[in-house]
Amino acid sequence: MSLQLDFPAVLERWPSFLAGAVLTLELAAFATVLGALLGTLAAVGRGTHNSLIAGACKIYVETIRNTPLLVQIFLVYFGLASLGLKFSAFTVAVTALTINVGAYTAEIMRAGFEAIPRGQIEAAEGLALSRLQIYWHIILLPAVEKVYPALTSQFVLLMLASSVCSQISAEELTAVANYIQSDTYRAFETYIIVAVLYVILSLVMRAGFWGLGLVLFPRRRRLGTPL
Amino acid sequence: MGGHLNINHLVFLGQGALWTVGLSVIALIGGGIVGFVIALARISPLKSVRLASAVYVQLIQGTPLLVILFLGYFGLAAIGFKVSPLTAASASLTLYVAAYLGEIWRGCIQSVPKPQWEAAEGLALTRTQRMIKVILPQAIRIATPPTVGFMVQIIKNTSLASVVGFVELMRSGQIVNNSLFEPFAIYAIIAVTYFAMCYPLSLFSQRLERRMGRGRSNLAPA
Amino acid sequence: MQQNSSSEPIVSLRNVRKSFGPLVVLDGVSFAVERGEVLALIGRSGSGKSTALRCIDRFEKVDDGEIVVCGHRVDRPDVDLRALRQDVGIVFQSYNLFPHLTIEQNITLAPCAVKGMATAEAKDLARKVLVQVGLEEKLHAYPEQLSGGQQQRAAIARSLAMQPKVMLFDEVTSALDPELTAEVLKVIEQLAADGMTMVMVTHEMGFAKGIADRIVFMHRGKVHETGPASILTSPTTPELTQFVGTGNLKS
Amino acid sequence: MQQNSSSEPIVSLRNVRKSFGPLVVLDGVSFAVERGEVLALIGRSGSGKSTALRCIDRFEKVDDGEIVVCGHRVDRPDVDLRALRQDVGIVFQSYNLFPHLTIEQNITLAPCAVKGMATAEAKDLARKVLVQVGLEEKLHAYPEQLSGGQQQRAAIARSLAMQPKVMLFDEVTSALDPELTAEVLKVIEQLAADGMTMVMVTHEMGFAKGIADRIVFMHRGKVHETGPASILTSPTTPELTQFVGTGNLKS
Amino acid sequence: DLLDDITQAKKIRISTDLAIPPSGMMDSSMKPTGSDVEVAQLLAKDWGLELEFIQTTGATRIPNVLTGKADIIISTLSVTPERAKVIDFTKRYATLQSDIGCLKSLNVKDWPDLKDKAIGVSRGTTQDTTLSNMKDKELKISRYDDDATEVTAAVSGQVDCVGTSATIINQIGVKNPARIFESKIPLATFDLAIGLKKGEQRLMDKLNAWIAENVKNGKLNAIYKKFHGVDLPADMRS
Ligand SMILES: Nc1ncnc2c1ncn2[C@@H]1O[C@H](COP(=O)(O)OP(=O)(O)OP(=O)(O)O)[C@@H](O)[C@H]1O
Ligand SMILES: Nc1ncnc2c1ncn2[C@@H]1O[C@H](COP(=O)(O)OP(=O)(O)OP(=O)(O)O)[C@@H](O)[C@H]1O
Ligand SMILES: [Mg+2]
Ligand SMILES: [Mg+2]
Repeated sequence: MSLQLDFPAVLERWPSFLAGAVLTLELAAFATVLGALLGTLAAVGRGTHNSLIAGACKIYVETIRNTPLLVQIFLVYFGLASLGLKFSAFTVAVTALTINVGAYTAEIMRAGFEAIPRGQIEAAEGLALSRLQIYWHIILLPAVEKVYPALTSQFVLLMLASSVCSQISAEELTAVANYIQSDTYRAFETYIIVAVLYVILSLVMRAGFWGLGLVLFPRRRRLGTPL
Repeated sequence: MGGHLNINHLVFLGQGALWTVGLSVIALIGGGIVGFVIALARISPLKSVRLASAVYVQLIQGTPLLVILFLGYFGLAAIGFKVSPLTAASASLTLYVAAYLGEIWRGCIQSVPKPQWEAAEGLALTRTQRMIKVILPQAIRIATPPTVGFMVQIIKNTSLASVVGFVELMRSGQIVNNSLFEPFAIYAIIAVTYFAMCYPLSLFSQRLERRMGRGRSNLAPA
Repeated sequence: MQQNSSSEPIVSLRNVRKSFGPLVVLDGVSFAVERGEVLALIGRSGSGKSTALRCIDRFEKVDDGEIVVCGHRVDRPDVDLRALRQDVGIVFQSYNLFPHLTIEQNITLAPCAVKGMATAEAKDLARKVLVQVGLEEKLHAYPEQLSGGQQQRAAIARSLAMQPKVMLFDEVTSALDPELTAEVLKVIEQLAADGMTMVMVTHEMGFAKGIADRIVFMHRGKVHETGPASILTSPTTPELTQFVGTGNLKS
Repeated sequence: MQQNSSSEPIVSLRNVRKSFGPLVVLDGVSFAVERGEVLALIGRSGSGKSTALRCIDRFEKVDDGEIVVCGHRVDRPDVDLRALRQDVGIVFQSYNLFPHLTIEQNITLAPCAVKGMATAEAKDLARKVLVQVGLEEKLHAYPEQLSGGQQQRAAIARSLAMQPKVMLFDEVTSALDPELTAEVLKVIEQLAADGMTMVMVTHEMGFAKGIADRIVFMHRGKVHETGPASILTSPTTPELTQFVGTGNLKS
Repeated sequence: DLLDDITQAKKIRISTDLAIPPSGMMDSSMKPTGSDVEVAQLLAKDWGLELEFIQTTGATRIPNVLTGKADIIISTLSVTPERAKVIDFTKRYATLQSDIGCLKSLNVKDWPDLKDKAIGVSRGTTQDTTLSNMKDKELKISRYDDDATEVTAAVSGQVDCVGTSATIINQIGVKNPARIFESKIPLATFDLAIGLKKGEQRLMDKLNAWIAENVKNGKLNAIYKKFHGVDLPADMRS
């Protein structure tokens, strides 16, 4: 075909790509940490006997999971602005991503909680551990261990999904790609480079989670079970 | 430009929603079939098969769907294959969904406790019989919530098929919005429409979970 | 502690009823355990022994009747569960070690978290109770690295580390070989000598005979016969006669 | 079947070695089981009994040595596993019933799927083996609806339904009360009379004495003493003496 | 040769983004309309061809012609030397006047007044590129994916300045009378041209001839005025 690829013409803008990749990773990192906290709280909330808290957590989870991230981002960005609250694109992006991934994390964590055998909790109850201690020692860590691969995938997915933040002027990797491709009209080269960068970013994230797993789950490390 | 939301806009959005449903169905059927094969390949006794499927999963999972769709449509055309947008979108979505479902299902299969595998082995069941009669029935329960969770994501992700020319729900919303400049009204309609498509699925999975949940509690999801 | 008069039983069940749906599992069960007493609950499979034991530590709510354990009214909805369970140690049929913790961590968890024991002290304690059950070399192993018997011994050690006032055992020796059973018996005898009260569900007639001060024979959810260990050699009801008769095949 | 001369053992282990990482679990184990013989594997916890049993059915690959089972060279990498496992029935320490199937479905699964038995015939068989273990009323129950003892009996029934040439039992009676142990013993005796060969790991000395033709006493991964059931009453090594000595506490 | 292919098929496939008003958009009965749409319709009519719109997004306008999925692009393509390395441009068929528009109440007279004020633009447009290259002016640019988002940002108060066409600047006040925007500083005038694959000289010549004719007879000016409210620049009409 007559299509000729000219990678150097696009690659010479590597500082922009790099800046975009770094911002993408930053967005993902903040949203992962905050989303994991929010999601775990929501999962615990859904399991409480207080039906008000449980109901509120359920509504949060279901609303977020069943509507597109893009709409959520618009509503946060423009909604806040309409109320006279102006935050930077970065703050808004992290907030929206956190709210979004928190709902997914909540579902995954809930499944992890339910996967803890009843006998484990009974054994802990028999040792007079308090509810909080049981949650912390017997439920939370083993549950995270069980669902760790799912969590990892969810957070990598979040990193990929952060591309919609380009819509609200966050200059992450996709935004950079869109700018470069419409400036140069070299869409193929740009998207191929961006694909490679995203694969690298996701490998970086997975490696990070793998390392974190080694620290969090010493048993896995000792017994050599793959994470 | 300007004007007000009228019935024609709603019809246009409705058509977009139909495309969203259609693309989702294609993605889930194609991705489900290929994903099942991937799940089995990931736990194959053959190292080369395991490795190949792992590379596939890593590659696809590391790439945004937008890029897969773009390269699937224009990339194939660039090297001489004439594919219709529907073919390209179906193929790309299938590859994408398969990588995720395959990985989700692998985790579910492997989380069936080891003694169950051994008991089935001790009864001289073949590998296939063990899978079908002992492991999969137990894995399905664990697999249901994450699978449905992912299905919902797919319904929303089909919006990216606009890159190959599909005017599905999100794109039709953007087109209407760019004529009307009424983002709040239009995105609210889109959000509600997506919710109406996705929420029944979530409910369905919860019901299924409850019905199948006869106490088999020590199993983990993916 | 010595203020409770010795006539006050540490565990007492009065007319306890419990059903699972239509299935009546405990049909008016009454018995009491005095301080320092070792009580063996025997009976065929499905007779409700485990359920009775679980009711004592409030893992099941009773439908009717009264349960008092170390002064806690266990049948009442407002019973202080954590206080109850500091006084009661329970070891289950399935050992339920925490799989993500080493044996040492399994044992030190509750003393540190519940009693606020210092880590070093708890570790010493862990070593001590592991020596009691003959597992000191597995201090840093994970549960899945142990054989079934070793896991059960670790579970007993974990419970001993809380130094409870009453210990409940649900067939804890069924996975142990004779040699270890003897070791555990010695531990239990020593505990009994120190004034520990124990309720044990067991299928081992020899064990029951050797260790128990009193036997409660359950049959179809009822206490069918009760008395000192000697009732095993001279039972009065035909059911117990049949039960220990077949049991003799074993020993 | 009768072509194999009776001098050919059905199970034979020769100098079998197996380690988990640095831990040597089987350190040159040899024994053989003749047709129709009942062999009891005894020894203290961690001595390698379960591991030896698992090696026979190829759940563990041996590091060294030779295992022949019903003519299958189990130590070879090319052994036909399905053929081997049709000849060998195994019942585990933890019962491992399939939780998503009823007891009947648990039992009929393998006969239908492996032997191509007709459903009606398999159901008759299921009823028959359940009667053997005294569980006929639980035909349509799910495993979790049974107590521990009941689950183990169902697991034995499931294995019996495959009518294997050798049966391996790993402490199958540890969760059964004396009455049911007797029932199972009868079943096993009947099987032995029909020419069934059996290897059983057990902690029950009475059981071993009553049923076994031969005893293999394992100690630290080695066969320490072996002989007829009478060695339990007159052991020659100090280790076995100690082992049965403490065991007597039980019976 | 592409021209022969088009003639043979009796059909021309034109790549147009229908989400960038007022050039490409939908009318109230959801039919394509806009200045680019009418230019395309005029071209098809003049050449006696059936017209097929290839729906594209900003990102896929170019790949569509490069891979032969569309014949030409009429979709507000501004001509830049950088882009001309990838596709061929015809002569201009229209121009795009761009301004910096700000909140009316805002005191902006010249570039220094814009310092530290976020300027909203549509990402990758020539306005964006032009502003981005003004490194010495220390501008703060907020890039949005399309005009609609940019307008919404202005309407809702996320930005007080935008760099876009005069038509769109006026639209902001219509959406939110509390925030009237007006053009403050002229930015640039860009030539808009039809894009096609490199090396199609015969098609290029024919397109150029058609543009020249329709500039002269005023039809292109009429279309432009209908949607943008102003005439094409005088130097183009003469
Ligand atoms: N959670 C439950 N739901 C329904 N039925 C139950 C439940 N727990 C126990 N049962 C039933 O109650 C009866 C008594 O059970 P229990 O476990 O107390 O017997 P057991 O005397 O301990 O028997 P084993 O010696 O076999 O352990 C059994 O028939 C059992 O199937
Ligand atoms: N998969 C494994 N990985 C590592 N060590 C193991 C494994 N399985 C067993 N072991 C170790 O091997 C030794 C022998 O185990 P085995 O289960 O054969 O003992 P056993 O004689 O059956 O004991 P018990 O009577 O307690 O069941 C034990 O010390 C155990 O900790
Ligand atoms: Mg019980
Ligand atoms: Mg064992």
